[in-house]
Amino acid sequence: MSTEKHHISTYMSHGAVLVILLSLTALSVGMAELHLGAISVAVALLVASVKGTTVLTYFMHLKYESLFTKIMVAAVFLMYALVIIFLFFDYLFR
Amino acid sequence: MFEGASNLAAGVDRTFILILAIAVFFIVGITTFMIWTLFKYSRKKNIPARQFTGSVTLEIIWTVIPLILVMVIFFYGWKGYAPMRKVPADAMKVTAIGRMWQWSFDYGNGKLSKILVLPINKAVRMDLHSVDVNHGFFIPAFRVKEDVIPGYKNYLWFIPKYKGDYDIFCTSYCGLQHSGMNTKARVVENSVFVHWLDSLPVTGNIPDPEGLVLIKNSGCIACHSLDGAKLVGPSFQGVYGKKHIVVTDGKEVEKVVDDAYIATSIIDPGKDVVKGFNKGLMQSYRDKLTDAQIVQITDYLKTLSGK
Amino acid sequence: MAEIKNIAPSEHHDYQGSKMGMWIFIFTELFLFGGLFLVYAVFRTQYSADFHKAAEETNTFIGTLNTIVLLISSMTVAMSITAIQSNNKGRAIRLLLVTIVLALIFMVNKYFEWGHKFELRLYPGSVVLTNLPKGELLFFGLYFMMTGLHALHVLVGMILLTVTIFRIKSGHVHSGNFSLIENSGLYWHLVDLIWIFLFPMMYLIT
Amino acid sequence: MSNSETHPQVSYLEYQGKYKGILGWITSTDHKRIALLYLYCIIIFFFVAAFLGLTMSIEKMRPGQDFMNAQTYNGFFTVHGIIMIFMIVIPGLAAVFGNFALPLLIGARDVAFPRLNLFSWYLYVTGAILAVLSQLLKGGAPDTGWTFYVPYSAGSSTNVIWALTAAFVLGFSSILTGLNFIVTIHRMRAPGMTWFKMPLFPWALYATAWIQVLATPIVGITLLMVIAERVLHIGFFDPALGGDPVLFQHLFWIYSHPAVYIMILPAMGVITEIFPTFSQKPVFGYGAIAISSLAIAFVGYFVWGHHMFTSGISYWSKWFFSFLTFIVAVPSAIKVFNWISTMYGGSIQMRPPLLYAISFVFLFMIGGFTGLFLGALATNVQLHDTTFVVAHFHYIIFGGMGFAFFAGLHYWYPKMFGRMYSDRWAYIAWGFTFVGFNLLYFPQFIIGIQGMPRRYFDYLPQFQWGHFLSGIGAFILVTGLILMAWNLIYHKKRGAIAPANPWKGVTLEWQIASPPPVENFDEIPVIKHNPYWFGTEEEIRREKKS
Ligand code: HEA
Ligand code: HEA
Ligand code: HEC
Ligand code: CUA
Ligand SMILES: [Cu+2]
Repeated sequence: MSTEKHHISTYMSHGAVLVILLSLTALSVGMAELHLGAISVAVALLVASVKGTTVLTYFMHLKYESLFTKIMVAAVFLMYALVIIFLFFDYLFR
Repeated sequence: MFEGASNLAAGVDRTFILILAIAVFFIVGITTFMIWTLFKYSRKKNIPARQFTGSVTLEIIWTVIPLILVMVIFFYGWKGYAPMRKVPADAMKVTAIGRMWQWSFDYGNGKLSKILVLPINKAVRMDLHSVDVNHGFFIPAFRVKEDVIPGYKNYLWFIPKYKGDYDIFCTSYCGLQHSGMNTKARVVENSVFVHWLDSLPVTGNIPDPEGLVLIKNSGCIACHSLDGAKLVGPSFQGVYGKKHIVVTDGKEVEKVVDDAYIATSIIDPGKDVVKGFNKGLMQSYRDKLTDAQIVQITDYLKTLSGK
Repeated sequence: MAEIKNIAPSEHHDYQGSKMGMWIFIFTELFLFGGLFLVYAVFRTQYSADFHKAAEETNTFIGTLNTIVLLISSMTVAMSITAIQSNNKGRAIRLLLVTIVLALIFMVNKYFEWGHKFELRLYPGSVVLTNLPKGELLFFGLYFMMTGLHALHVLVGMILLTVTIFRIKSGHVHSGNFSLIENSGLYWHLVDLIWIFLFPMMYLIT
Repeated sequence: MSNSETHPQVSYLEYQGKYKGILGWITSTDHKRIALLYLYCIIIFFFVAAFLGLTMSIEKMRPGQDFMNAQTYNGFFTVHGIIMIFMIVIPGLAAVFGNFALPLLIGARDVAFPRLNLFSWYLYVTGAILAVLSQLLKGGAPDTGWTFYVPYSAGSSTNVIWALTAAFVLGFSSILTGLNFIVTIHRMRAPGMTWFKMPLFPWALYATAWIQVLATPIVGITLLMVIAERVLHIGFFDPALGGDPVLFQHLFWIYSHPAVYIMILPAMGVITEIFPTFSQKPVFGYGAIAISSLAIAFVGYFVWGHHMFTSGISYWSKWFFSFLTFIVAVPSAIKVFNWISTMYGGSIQMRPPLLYAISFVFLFMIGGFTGLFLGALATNVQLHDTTFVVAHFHYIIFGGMGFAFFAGLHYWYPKMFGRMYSDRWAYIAWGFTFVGFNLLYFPQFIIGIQGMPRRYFDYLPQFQWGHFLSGIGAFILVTGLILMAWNLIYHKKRGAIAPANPWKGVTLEWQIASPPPVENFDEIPVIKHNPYWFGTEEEIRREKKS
C-alpha cells in the first residue's frame, strides 16, 4: 500500500480553495440582489457549477486521481445532462 | 385488428404487416438455421470443431442490414402516426369525460350522452378530460387510443368509415371497476345523428353546487375523497346519515352524522374523532368558514348520500 | 491493476478499490438528488413566476450562512486528510471535531429556518400551503423534500465522521491506511456539493 | 472467514466457519454461499408470484367473476408484478449467477466487498418481507399495478406505502450489488486477464452494474416522493395537490426501462457462456458481443419515453424516443447473429443447458420482434396497454430471462452442488414448459391486437377463446416447472457425483473442483489466452506464430 504514491495537498492550498469558493458565493448572492431576471438564473447556475467543479477537483482530489476516475465522473455528469435534455424534449415542445 | 373502420387504420395496418413480414422472416430463418446446425455439426459425427473466432465482414453486414430494416420500420411507424396528430379544422368536437368508472360524452350546450354517437364520414375531434385519475380512451376498430389524464388536454381524432357499433374500452388502469369501464361508439347516417342529437336532453354543464366549490377551495378533498376511498380522513361519500363509532373524550360512543355533527366536525374536529382515524390532523375551520358556508357544505354532503 | 496477489481477499485491503466503491456510491447519491432536480427543473419552467414569489419567502440570510458553514467544514475535512497523511493524528482529530461542530451549526440553523416556516403554517399539508397558488405549493413541497433529504445526509455524514475519529484514536486509521477518512471525506464533500446546487435553487433564483 | 486452517480441498458447501448450520450460511460472506441464499429466496418468491399469476389465468378462463372478486384480482396482478420484477428478474441472474460465477470466471477469491455483498442480501430479504406483508396486512393488497401510476396510487386506500417502501429497499440492494461488481471487475481480475481476455458473462454484468448504479436511484427518489405525497401531502405528481402525473411516468420509466436491460443483459451473458462450451469452439465475434452489451446499456438508458406514447408527451419526443427504441434493437440483433454463428462449424453436444439456450433465442426473438411492434408509433397506438404488451414482456422476461435462468441453472448446477441431475427428466420438463409457455402467451398477442386491454378482471365474450387457451397453457407450464424443480431438488443430494468439468468448458470455473473449494483457487491462475481458447487446429496455428 505504502508503495503507491499519494498526492498530499498543503493546508495553504485548501485555504486558497475556500477563499475562492467563498468569493463565488458572495458573487452569486450579490447577483441575486441585483434582480437581473432571466440572466440571474443562468448566472446562479453557472456559479454553482464552477463551485461544484472546484469542490470536485480540489477538495475531492479529482485532479490527482487516475484518468479512469476522471472519465467516470465526467461520463456520469454527461449521462445526467442527457437525461435532462431528453426530458425537456417533452416539456419544451408541448 | 382486421376491420379497420376509420381513416387512420390503413397507416397502422400497413406498419403492422411490414413488421410482421420482417419478424416472420427472421424468426423462421434463424430457428431453422439453429436446428440445422444441431444436426449438421452434431458431436456424434466426431468432426473436430473449427476454431475460427469471427469475421469483420459478416459483423458489418449484420449490423447494417438490421439497422436499415429498423429505420424503415421506424419511418413507416411515424408515417402512419403523423396524421393522427393533424386534426382537420372542420372536425366536429366532442369531449369525452372519464370518471371512475364511466364514460360520458359532452356534445356541447349541456348535451351529455353515455354512448358515443357519430355521423359517418365526418371528422371528429375528441377532447379528453378526466375528473379523477388516469383513464385511457381506446376504440380498437378505429385504431385510436390516448390516455385521459387529469389536468392534461389530450385529444385524438378520426373519421369513422362504416356504420355499426364499436367497443370503447378504458385502457389505463383506474381502480376497482377498470374492466367495467367500457361503452359503445355508434356510427350512423348524418341525418340520424342530427335527429339523435336534437332529442338528447340537456343534462350536463350544470355548474358545481356551491358546497362542492367550497370543499374544493378549502382543501377538504386533500383528505376526504368523494368516491369512498379512504384518505387521511373518512370519505364524504355516504357520510351524511351514517351511524358510526366516534371517540369523544376518550370514550367510544355511537353517533349519527347529522347537521349539527358536521358543524362540530368542521369547527372543532378534535371533539368527536372517528374511530380508525387520528386526532389532530384536521385543523379547525372556525374563522375560515362562515356558518352559512357550513350549511352549504352540509347540503352538498347530503346529496352524496342520496338525500 | 498492477498487483494482484495470492492472498485471501479478507486479508488484503485494496485502497484503490474502496475509493472506487465510494465514488460509485457518490454517483448513486447524485442521481438520487438528480431525480429531485429534474422535478424542480420541470416545475420551475412551468411556474417560474410562482417559484420566484415563493423563493422570496425563504431566508437568504440563513441560506448564505449555511453555505459558508458547509464550505468551511468541507475545507476542514480536506485538511484533516492532509494531517493524517503527514502523520499528525492530533490535528486530524481536531479538524474533524471542528467539522462536526460546523455540521451541528448547520443543523441548528436549519431547525430555526424550518421552525419559522412552521410558525407561518407553511408545512406540508397545512391549510395555508394547500391554498397557495399551484406553483408555490410545488415549490414548498420541493423545498421540504430537498432540504429534508439533504439534512438527513448531513446527519449520516456526522455519524460517519464521528466513527472516523474513533478509528483514528484507536490507531486503525493512520498515514499508511487512510481509506476510511478519505471516503468519509468524500461523502462529506458530496453533502457540500449538493448544497452548492440547492442553495441557488431554493434561496437565490429570482 | 480466515483461511489459516482451511484445507484447500474443503468445498464451500461443507466448510465449517465460526457458526454451524443455517447460521453459518446467513453470516457467511462467501460469494458462492450468498449466491445460493439468493437462489433459494428467488425460487420461493417465484413460487408465490407464479401462483398469483396462475390464479389470475384461471379466473380469466371464463368471463365474469368465478372465484375471486375484482379487488382481489387487482391486488394479485400488482403483487405478482412487483414480486416478479423487483424480487425475481432484477436480482435474478445478476445476484445468483453473478455472485456465483463472476469471481470464478475472472479468477478471484471473492467479490471486492464481501461484507457489503451479504448486506445487500439482507436488504433484499427486508424488501421482500415488506412486499409480502403488503399483500397480507389489513389495508388490503396494493392495487396500483407495478407501475404505481399517480394519481391513482396517491389516493388508493390499500397498502401502497408498504409496496413502495419494499421497492425502494429492493432498489438499494440492487445498487449495492452493482457497485460491488463494478469494483470487482475493475480490481480483481486474475493477472494477465486484460479487459478483452475477460469472459463475456462478466462483460454483461459490468454493463448491467452500471445501469443498476445509475438508474435505480431515480426510481428510489420517485417512490420516496410518492410516499411523501401520500403521508405528508406534498404535491409532486397528484394534480389535486398541484402536481403533474405525466412527470411521474417519466421518472418511473427513466428507471424502469433501463431495468428491463438489467434483466436481459445478464441473461444474454449466460447464453454467451453456454454456446461456446457446447460447440467446443470460441465464441463468434467476441468484441462485438462485449461492446454490444455496453451499447445496449447506454442507449437503453434513453428510450424510456416509449412507454408513454399515448400519455400526451410532445410530438417530437415521441418521434425521438421511437427512433432510439429502434436503435437498441440493433445490438440485440448483433448478439443473436453471433450466437448462432458460434454453433456453426462446432462439435455440438445436445445437453439440457444447450436446449434451454436455444429455446431462449427462439423466445427472445418473438419477444424482441413484438417489441418492435410496440416501438413503432402507429402500431403502438393500437397495442399500448393491451394484452399484446403482456404477451411481449412475458415472452421476453419469462421466455427470455426465465429460460436463460433455467439454462444457467442447468449449466452451473454440477459446479454449485457437485452432483448431476437427470438429463431425461430435464428434457421432459423442458417439453412441458416450452409447450405450456407458448400456449399460455401466444393467444394473448392475438386478442391484444383485437383490442383486449390489460389489467382487466372481466372482458367481453369475443375474447374468451384466448383467455381459455391461456388458462390451459398455464396448467401445462406449471407441470413442467414442477417437474424441473423436482429433478433439480431430488438430485441435489442423490445425483451422480459430478466431475470437475462435465461439459468440457474452458473458462476458469471448470478448472477447479466441483463444488469449488472455499477460497476458489489454490493459486490464482495467470491468464494467457482469450477466454474461449479450446486449443488444437494446430494449437491455433502455434499461437498465431508468436
Ligand atoms: C427483459 C425485459 C425486456 C426487454 C429486453 C425488452 C425489449 C424491448 N422492448 Fe419491451 N417491455 C418489457 C420488457 C422488456 N422489453 C416490459 C416489462 C414492458 C411492459 C411494462 C409495463 O407496462 O408493465 C415492455 C413494454 C414495451 C413497450 C411499451 C409498450 C406499451 O405499453 O405501449 C415497448 C415500446 O416500444 C417495448 C419495446 C421493446 C423493444 C423494441 C425491445 C428491444 O430491446 C428488443 C430487441 C430484440 C430483437 C429485435 C430481437 C432479436 C433480433 C434479431 C433476431 C435480429 C434481427 C432484427 C431485426 C432485423 C430488427 N417494450
Ligand atoms: C418475471 C416476470 C414474470 C413471470 C415469470 C410471470 C409469470 C406468469 N404470469 Fe405474469 N406478469 C408480470 C411478470 C411475470 N409474470 C408482470 C410484470 C405483469 C404486469 C403487472 C401489472 O400489470 O402491473 C404480469 C401480469 C400478468 C397478467 C396480466 C394481468 C392483467 O393485465 O390483467 C397475467 C394474466 O394472466 C399473468 C400471468 C402469469 C402466469 C400465468 C405466469 C406463469 O408463467 C407462472 C407459471 C409458473 C408457476 C405456476 C410456478 C411453478 C414453479 C415451481 C413449482 C417452482 C419453480 C422452481 C424452479 C425454477 C427451480 N401475469
Ligand atoms: C389535514 C387533513 C384534513 C383536512 C384538510 C380536512 N379534514 Fe375533515 N377530517 C380529517 C380527519 C383525519 C378526520 C377524522 C378524525 C376526526 O373526526 O377528527 C376528519 C373528519 C371530518 C368530518 C367527520 C366525518 C365523519 O365521518 O364523521 C367532517 C364532516 C369533516 N372532516 C369535514 C371537513 C371539511 C368540510 C373540510 C374542509 C373545509 C375538512 N374536513 C378538511 C382530516 C381533514
Ligand atoms: Cu378508467 Cu380504466
Ligand atoms: Cu421499455
